[in-house]
Amino acid sequence: MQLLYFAWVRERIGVGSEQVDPPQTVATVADLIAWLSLRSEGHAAAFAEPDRLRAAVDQAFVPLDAPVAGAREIAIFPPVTGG
Amino acid sequence: MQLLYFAWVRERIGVGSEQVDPPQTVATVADLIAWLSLRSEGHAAAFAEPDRLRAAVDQAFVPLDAPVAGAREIAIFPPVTGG
Amino acid sequence: MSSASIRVLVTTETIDPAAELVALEQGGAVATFTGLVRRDDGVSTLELEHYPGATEAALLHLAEQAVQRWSLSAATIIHRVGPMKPGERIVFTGAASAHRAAALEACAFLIDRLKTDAPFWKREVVAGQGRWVEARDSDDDAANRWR
Amino acid sequence: MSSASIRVLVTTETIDPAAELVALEQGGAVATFTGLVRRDDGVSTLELEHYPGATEAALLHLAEQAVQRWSLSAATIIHRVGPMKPGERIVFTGAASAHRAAALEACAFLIDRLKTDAPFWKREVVAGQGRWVEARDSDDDAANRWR
Repeated sequence: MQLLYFAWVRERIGVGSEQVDPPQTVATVADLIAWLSLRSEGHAAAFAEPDRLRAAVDQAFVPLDAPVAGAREIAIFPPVTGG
Repeated sequence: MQLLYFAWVRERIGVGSEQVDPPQTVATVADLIAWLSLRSEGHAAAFAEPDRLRAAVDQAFVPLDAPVAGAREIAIFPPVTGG
Repeated sequence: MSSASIRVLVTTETIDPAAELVALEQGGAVATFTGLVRRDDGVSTLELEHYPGATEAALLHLAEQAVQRWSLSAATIIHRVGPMKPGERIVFTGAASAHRAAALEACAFLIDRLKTDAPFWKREVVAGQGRWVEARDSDDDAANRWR
Repeated sequence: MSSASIRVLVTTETIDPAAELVALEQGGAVATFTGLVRRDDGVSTLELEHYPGATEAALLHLAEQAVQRWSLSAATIIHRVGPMKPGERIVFTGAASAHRAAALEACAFLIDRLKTDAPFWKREVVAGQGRWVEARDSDDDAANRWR
């Protein structure tokens, strides 16, 4: 599963993307975030406040309780601020 | 008192402006229109349907029951269609 | 009190909306509206008559109202008069503000209210026959939402 | 079904709203919005990050929604990315329609919804310090009025 990080999520983790293979117990984006938090201090800092995170599964915006099964690409990022 | 006519009011009357000196009994724009209707067939045709007329007194839009006393310039015209 | 740039013009010349838009770039947000002569209803020429003096005063009053109500940094209203052809520009309105909602709303206000508050009259020539365009209730409704 | 012209662009180059406006002149009514980097709050550089691929898809989806909902003849969304300076243009949206209300509403819809539905992130540099811009509830409110 390809992960993409943007804005301060990317900065805190220190990379813009990484390849991961989460266990079967990771069912939702929220589960994925909790699981990723254990990977490094940077991950823990980026994911400390899940309320401030948004996600996209295969480039479509989803709520954090969306399932991750079958996803090729998951992006995690702060609320968007374009325009 | 200077009168100005626009659009089909002007066309039916045949002139774009004229100078008039209405009697004291002409108190409102509606009175003025009724009095002007007697001046010619063109005036009668232009003013046959007062509901379709609008007016400005000294360049400010007014309802037809507005007074004409002291006015220098009165314009009579159809509803506007700009933009 | 306001240092807003107001530009009001009644002209027989072609309107240049591109130049007008760039001139409005005085706030964080610029909204514009351009109205064109329709190409699709058989009109060969559209003629715009107006009430000289009163027209300019009405447009200036509208622009000043918009500047005050939405704290604009700039407002522009340009209206073509005389004969014009399908596809040519009749009218341009624009508003600039620090805030996007203000610019968008003020721009809509200017074009909606111009249609009912400024003394212009349209005459269409269709198949060689001239006819005065009738005012539409929908224009009154659009203008009234700003009162 | 629709033969509308849709133009969506994410670019590091300067936006030319004047050319975009003229290209939109395909209906009787053209409305545009241009957003500029503010000059007044001490920001020396504004950087726009985005999610390549997903951004273009989001903008295209927005433009298609607007074309369908307001029967537009044309819709344009252009968003700058990368570093930019105060006064430079960040975003341009435009809509063309036979009817003025449709063009005005669609243009407002495009900019309001772009702010919540497209993956862009702003980073400001103020006095040499970078900081990520926080999302605003008012943007959600503006976007929600179209739902």
